Amino acid sequence: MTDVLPSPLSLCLAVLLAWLTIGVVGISRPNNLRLTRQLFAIGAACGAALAVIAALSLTTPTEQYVLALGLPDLPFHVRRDALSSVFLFLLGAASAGISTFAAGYFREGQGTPPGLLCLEYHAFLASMGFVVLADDAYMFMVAWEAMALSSYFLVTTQHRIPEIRSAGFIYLLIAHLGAIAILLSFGLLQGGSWQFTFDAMREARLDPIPASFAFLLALIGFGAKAGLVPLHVWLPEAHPAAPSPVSALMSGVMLKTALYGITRVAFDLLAEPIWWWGLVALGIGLFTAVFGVIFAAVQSDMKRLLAYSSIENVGILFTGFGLAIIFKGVGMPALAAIAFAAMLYHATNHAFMKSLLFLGTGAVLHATGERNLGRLGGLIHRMPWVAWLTLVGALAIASLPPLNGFVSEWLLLQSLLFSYEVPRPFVHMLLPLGAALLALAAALAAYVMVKFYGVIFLGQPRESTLHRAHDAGWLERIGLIWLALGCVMFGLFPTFVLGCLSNVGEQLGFSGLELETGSWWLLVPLADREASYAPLIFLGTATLLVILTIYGVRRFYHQRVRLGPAWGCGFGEFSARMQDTAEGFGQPIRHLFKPFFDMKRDLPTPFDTEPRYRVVVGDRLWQLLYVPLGRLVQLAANSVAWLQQGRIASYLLYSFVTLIALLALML
Amino acid sequence: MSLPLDLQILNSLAALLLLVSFAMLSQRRIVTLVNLLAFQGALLCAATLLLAWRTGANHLYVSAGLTLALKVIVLPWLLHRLIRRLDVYWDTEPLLNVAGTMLIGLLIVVFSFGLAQPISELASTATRSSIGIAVAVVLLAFFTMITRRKATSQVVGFLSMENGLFFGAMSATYGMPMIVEFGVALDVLVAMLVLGVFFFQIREQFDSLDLQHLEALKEDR
Amino acid sequence: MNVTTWILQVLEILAAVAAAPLFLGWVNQCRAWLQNRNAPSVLQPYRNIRKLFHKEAVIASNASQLFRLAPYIVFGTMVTAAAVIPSLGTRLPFTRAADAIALVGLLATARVFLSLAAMDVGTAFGTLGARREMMVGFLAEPALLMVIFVASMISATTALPDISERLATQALGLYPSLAFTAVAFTMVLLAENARIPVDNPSTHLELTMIHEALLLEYSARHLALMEWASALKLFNYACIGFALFVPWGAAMQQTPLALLAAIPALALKLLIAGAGLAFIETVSAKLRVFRAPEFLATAFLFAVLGLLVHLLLGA
Amino acid sequence: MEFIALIGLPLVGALILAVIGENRRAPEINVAFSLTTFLAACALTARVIAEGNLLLIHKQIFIDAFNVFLVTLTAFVGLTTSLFSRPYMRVESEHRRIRPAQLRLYHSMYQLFMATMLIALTSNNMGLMWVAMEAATLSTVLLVTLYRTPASLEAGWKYFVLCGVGIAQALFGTILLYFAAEKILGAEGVSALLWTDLNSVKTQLEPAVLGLAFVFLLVGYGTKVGLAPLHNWLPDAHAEGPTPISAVLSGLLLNVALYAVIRCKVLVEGSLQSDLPGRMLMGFGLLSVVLAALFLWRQKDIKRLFAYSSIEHMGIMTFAFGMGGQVANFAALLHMTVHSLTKSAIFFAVGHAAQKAGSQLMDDIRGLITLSPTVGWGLLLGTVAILGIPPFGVFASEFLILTTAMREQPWATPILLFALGIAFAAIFGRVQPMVFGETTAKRLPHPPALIPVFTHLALVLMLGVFIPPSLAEWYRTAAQLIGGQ
Repeated sequence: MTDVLPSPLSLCLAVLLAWLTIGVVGISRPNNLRLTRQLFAIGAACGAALAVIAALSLTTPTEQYVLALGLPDLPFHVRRDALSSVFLFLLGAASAGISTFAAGYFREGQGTPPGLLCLEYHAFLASMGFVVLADDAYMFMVAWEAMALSSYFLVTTQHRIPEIRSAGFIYLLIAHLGAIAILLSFGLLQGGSWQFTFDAMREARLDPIPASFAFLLALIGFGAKAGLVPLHVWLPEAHPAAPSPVSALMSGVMLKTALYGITRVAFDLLAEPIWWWGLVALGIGLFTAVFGVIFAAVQSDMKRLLAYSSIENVGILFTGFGLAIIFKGVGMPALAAIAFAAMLYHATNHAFMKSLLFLGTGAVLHATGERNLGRLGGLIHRMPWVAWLTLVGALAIASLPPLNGFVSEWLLLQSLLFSYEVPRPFVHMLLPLGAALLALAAALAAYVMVKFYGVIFLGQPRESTLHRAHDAGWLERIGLIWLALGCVMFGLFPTFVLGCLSNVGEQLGFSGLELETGSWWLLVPLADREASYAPLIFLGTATLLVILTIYGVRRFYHQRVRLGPAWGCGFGEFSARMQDTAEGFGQPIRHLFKPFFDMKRDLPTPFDTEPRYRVVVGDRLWQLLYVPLGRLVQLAANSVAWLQQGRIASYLLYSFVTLIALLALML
Repeated sequence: MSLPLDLQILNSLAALLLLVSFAMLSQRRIVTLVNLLAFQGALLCAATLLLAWRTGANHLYVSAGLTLALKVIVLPWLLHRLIRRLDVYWDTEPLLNVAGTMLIGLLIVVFSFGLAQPISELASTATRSSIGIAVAVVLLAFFTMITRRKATSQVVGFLSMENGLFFGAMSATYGMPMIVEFGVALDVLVAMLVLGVFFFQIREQFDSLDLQHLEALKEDR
Repeated sequence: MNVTTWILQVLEILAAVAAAPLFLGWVNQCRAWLQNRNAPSVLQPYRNIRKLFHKEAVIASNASQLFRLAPYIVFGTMVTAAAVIPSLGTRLPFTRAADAIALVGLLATARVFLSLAAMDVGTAFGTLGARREMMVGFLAEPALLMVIFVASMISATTALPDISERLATQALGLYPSLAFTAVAFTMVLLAENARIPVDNPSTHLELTMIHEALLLEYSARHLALMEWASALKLFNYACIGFALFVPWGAAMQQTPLALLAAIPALALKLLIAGAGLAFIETVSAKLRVFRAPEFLATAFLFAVLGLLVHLLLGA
Repeated sequence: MEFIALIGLPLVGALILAVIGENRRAPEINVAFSLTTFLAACALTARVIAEGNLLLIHKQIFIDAFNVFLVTLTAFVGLTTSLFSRPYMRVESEHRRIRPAQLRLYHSMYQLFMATMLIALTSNNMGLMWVAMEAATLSTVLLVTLYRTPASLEAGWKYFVLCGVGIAQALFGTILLYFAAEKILGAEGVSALLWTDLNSVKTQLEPAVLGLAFVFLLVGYGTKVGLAPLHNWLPDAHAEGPTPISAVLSGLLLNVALYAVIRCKVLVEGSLQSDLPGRMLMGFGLLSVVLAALFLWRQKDIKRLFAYSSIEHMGIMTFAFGMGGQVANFAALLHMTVHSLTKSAIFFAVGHAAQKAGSQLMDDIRGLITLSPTVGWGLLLGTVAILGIPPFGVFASEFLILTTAMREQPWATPILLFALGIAFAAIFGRVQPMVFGETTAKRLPHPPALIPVFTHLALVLMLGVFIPPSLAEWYRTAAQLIGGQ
């Protein structure tokens, strides 16, 4: 690049290095909380800078460096193309808000000294950045595992709690197994050249069969990180365990790196995806989406609820991914481009809204020290800022117009809607049903969010202690506002966003989006089909109407208001305990989707002096998959144990037999 | 076959060696075992001397001397002292009964002869035919160790394995270079000393040298 | 787009807002006739709304701003929906602002705010109502979407005006797929508008009520807006139904005359539809709450059948 | 000159410490000797880099890139271990676990052990190498039994017998080697046992004999490497000896034994002109990896746990050397380095942890991070590193090995990865609860000596992200020497 500015790639690297430095500075003064907070603020600034750089570099050409690090025969290659830029933007933008929040969030007594936390946190950020920039298998794996490791340390911040320890263990274990699968996939991808740079992999034109294996391995590996069923078990354990800003990062950003990885493999390294891969991804994705949201609906821990909702959104992302592959594979470029763009769009949206929600729960956690929905309620009076900002996130993730969640959902449905034109038998009948599942997931998400928001912020406080709850500090507010703003903006200006994303698609060999460019306020993804959506008009009219009605009512009628006790169908004395609990709100779901859960309930008998109702909703997959697996290994271990009976004679016998056998072999 | 006399003697010595190994394999009285070891050493020494006289390789005299000193005098003496001090005269019933042991021993001999075949064909030495016997002695000694329960008898087995090695070296190549010979001898000696220390330690811990006491460290608990 | 079209648009919106309670009144009247009670006037809904507006609003002391804001938002969204749906004319500018899917989203927004508001005061019934409302919602939405899919497959677009135009203009023929989906749509309509068999608009029996439970805490003008909004909702659903299944008669070009001409057609459709609705409500019995899923599952099934039939026969 | 210093210093040290070993300053003297040895090693390395291969003392000593790098490594780990053993042994003697006499034995044997290993590495004479190996065993046997507990005696006994028998096999192998060589090189002098000479004529050596010789050598030295199923002495010896000894045993002795195996393999491969030896190594390697991984699941004693992990990693190296080829050898050498560093670091941390908890049982060790953050982090990071998680160096070598395996031996890759996964679950699942969580134990007065731990880990970390070109060049030449085809 000849112009005066340094190239975007170098700037990105600079930001990542800055993060690392911040971390190192933080660890140098482990117990200095003030310094740590300032560092977090600086980190947030870096994040914002990264977002800006990435956004500007979306349209700039691809660039590549080779660093003087790594293995002697395989130095670190870094590369930035439009795809990386999208995810860098996502990382930067989300982390800017989260770090700002974190600057006001972390307090003493978190179990780990703040300086160490600062190091782990920023190492986590940087490693995610390197994952996105890596351009050879080795660097990718290093960054990938470094990401897992740093986040593991963050998850186990409060390691004194046994659940958190086991959560961390499961998390790192599954992450590691996933990494192994990814490594194998790379081994296939290099396709005989034995060069492990991504360029070599792009060159290698694989035959369908190895290519398919490579893809499936990658799907397993990245799926493990993304939390696809049945590899999701770690997610609802680990995400809630971490401090809220970290949960926000993990759900909001880290899951997306998995999406990045699989996208990189499927559309870039394996240039020609085969359509049935998409079917696999789509199927798993849809199942994951429904599965996740159903489990979210029955949770009573607010962070677990959000974690399961993340699983749902991952499902949606992979649905889009699968669709893109299918359409590309069967030669329907326009729809493929839409699906692909929808996927990236949703990834970005989810980064904003899920971070927002997790930070909201974090604020609540700090104000009340309570994670159990059953002990919250009525917080909208005590902490209005958090409440109203979280409302934005809740509505967005429930995919309601005119917020951002809806746009991506809408695009996805648009592409899914025309999937009946796919020239494959059965598939063209099945895919529309997929659309129905997607709709179900979206509607259930609304259900979940009503539960989430209503139980936490509305109604009456379920505990007397909640009256002492305080609103978030100003730094935390800024963080929340930033993210909420993102939710709104990405909802209101889809045309711009798609304009940028279309470029990404083109770099990966999709046809550009056929956006109807005539009107910037009107989104028409497929020019030939008149489907259109104008969020601005939407919001404008709705607000206008609301104002008009309010005005009208005030104008023509009196505005007398009398405050009185709630009526409640005339029940005399009614207390907070009469409200629906979280479990109660989940009850229809438990009733409808019984087969999904393994439920342990103890119901009160009529004779109990103090009746207790407890319900524990577990995940069947544990019993079906993981427990047997563990047993199997233990069995194998036990069965080899007899080799070592401690008798020296038998040991001598082993070496004797070995000797004889080898000698016989030599003869 | 008209071999020169000395070679016939050599071969018969070799045969005797093998016989002694078998005897050790079946023998359960430890004192006898040690005596057998000493006898084996003596045979070895004799063979070495004969070979030295035949080939006129001087270094063989040295190693013959070493053998005599170590394997006929010092080590048996050490062992006898040990046995007396720790009064372990009998090995308990071997893990395998005598008949079975013998049978396997036979198989081992056959195997080792077969094994040594190609080597002996290459060998230029006069004693080439006895290489097989050397291998047999080594493996038999190994097998002896496997079948024993008492630490002492295992050590004896170990030493007779050393003898086999030495015999092998001699019959294949008229012995190793001096420096190595010395090294080996030194090691064996040190090993014996370490062993002595050991035995007393084991003894004071378990007041017996029965290896069944040494089976605590294991995986299948 | 010139001024007149916008004026026309505004007029259409006003017309819809004005006509909605009338339609509700008509349905009630038909029901009364069918159950041979002597019917209230068709204008009764207007009277109710007016009365409520004049009353003094009583609000629970622990209600938040959300509670007060919700009625306006719900009402506003419903009006926006009315603007999007091509009831009189298909070529009006506003109909481009959202396609069928966005419309579903819009209705969902209204539902969510309704439920949140119901949870705000924190009475037992409010949360109960919210829970049930959301349940019905997430069961009805996929079905509704499938209905829209079939229609849009036939007309290769998801924009309501284009759907209705294409359906209206193509050769008149029997569409088994559309027949199936029409049934499905009707069931969804019943469920979404809190009619028998899923809910009973005229009961306050807490075991069964859904929609009424949401409004328990509301009074006066807020209640009025809510009632109005629900009337509007019913009207909108009817219009969606017309746009999908009986598109004939709606104005294709945006001239005053055409729109005027379209009014009687719409009125006729509404009359028939109202009567039919009343009939269904009379002949069918209220279901237990947990039968509602089965009811909606049936709706979904019909929609899917319609889809498959369409894919199979291309009709 | 450097060489004399290299071998002489530890020998002298052994003598001196044999006299004044229970002196209060003995640990410092120990450190001093290790340090000087290390400096000598560095000097030697510098010279080798400058002048290329060296042949000293009538060709009895041969130093090339391959063994000089091991020499440096050995000397370095020897130094850090002596640093670690200073406070460790202090605590031990204060706890009356060992008497002054034993302390004397410990120190002098420590130096002797170093000397024997260095001789074994540098000796050009296969016979001498054998002698040194045996001496290395003998010098450590009494260290394993230092505590005189029944368990330690048993461990020492098994160590003694199994390795003794093994080494005897090796001797027979050496004899056969000599026998084959003397045909070509003549019996006079020791030329027929000099590796360099053998190497120069390896193609003429009689395949049949060398094949047999290799079997004996492999079984012999393999026992010392701890290859399954010859490994049974290893966990016991590691677990029961004092921790510094466990550290050097698994960090160094295993390497030396493997080094011997590889030297032999080079000769045999040259003569057989077949990949049979390679196959054998791979078989042993895989078997060791899998068995060790499974055994890991049954461990209760922390040192046994890491002993098995050593077996596993030795298996990986053996497998890599078995595959042969430039990259594989390179990777195996790298793995040797990082494994020695990491494993000894782990044992250091484990030593302190066990002392703090007063027990080696993992159930008794809890909450290290709260008890002593440095020890906790040392153990945790060490474990993470040994499990092959980037950015630590172990991953670098494993990456290379695995990718090469995908190319050379595709069938083996899944097995390896499977075993690695199992090992991960086993080790990490046991270490995490020790590091994290609450604890009841009280802090010890002695500050842990963790400079060694963190220097090692830092080096490993560096090797993970950046291998200095000079070092890389060095590995390359070494890999060449071992016969990268």
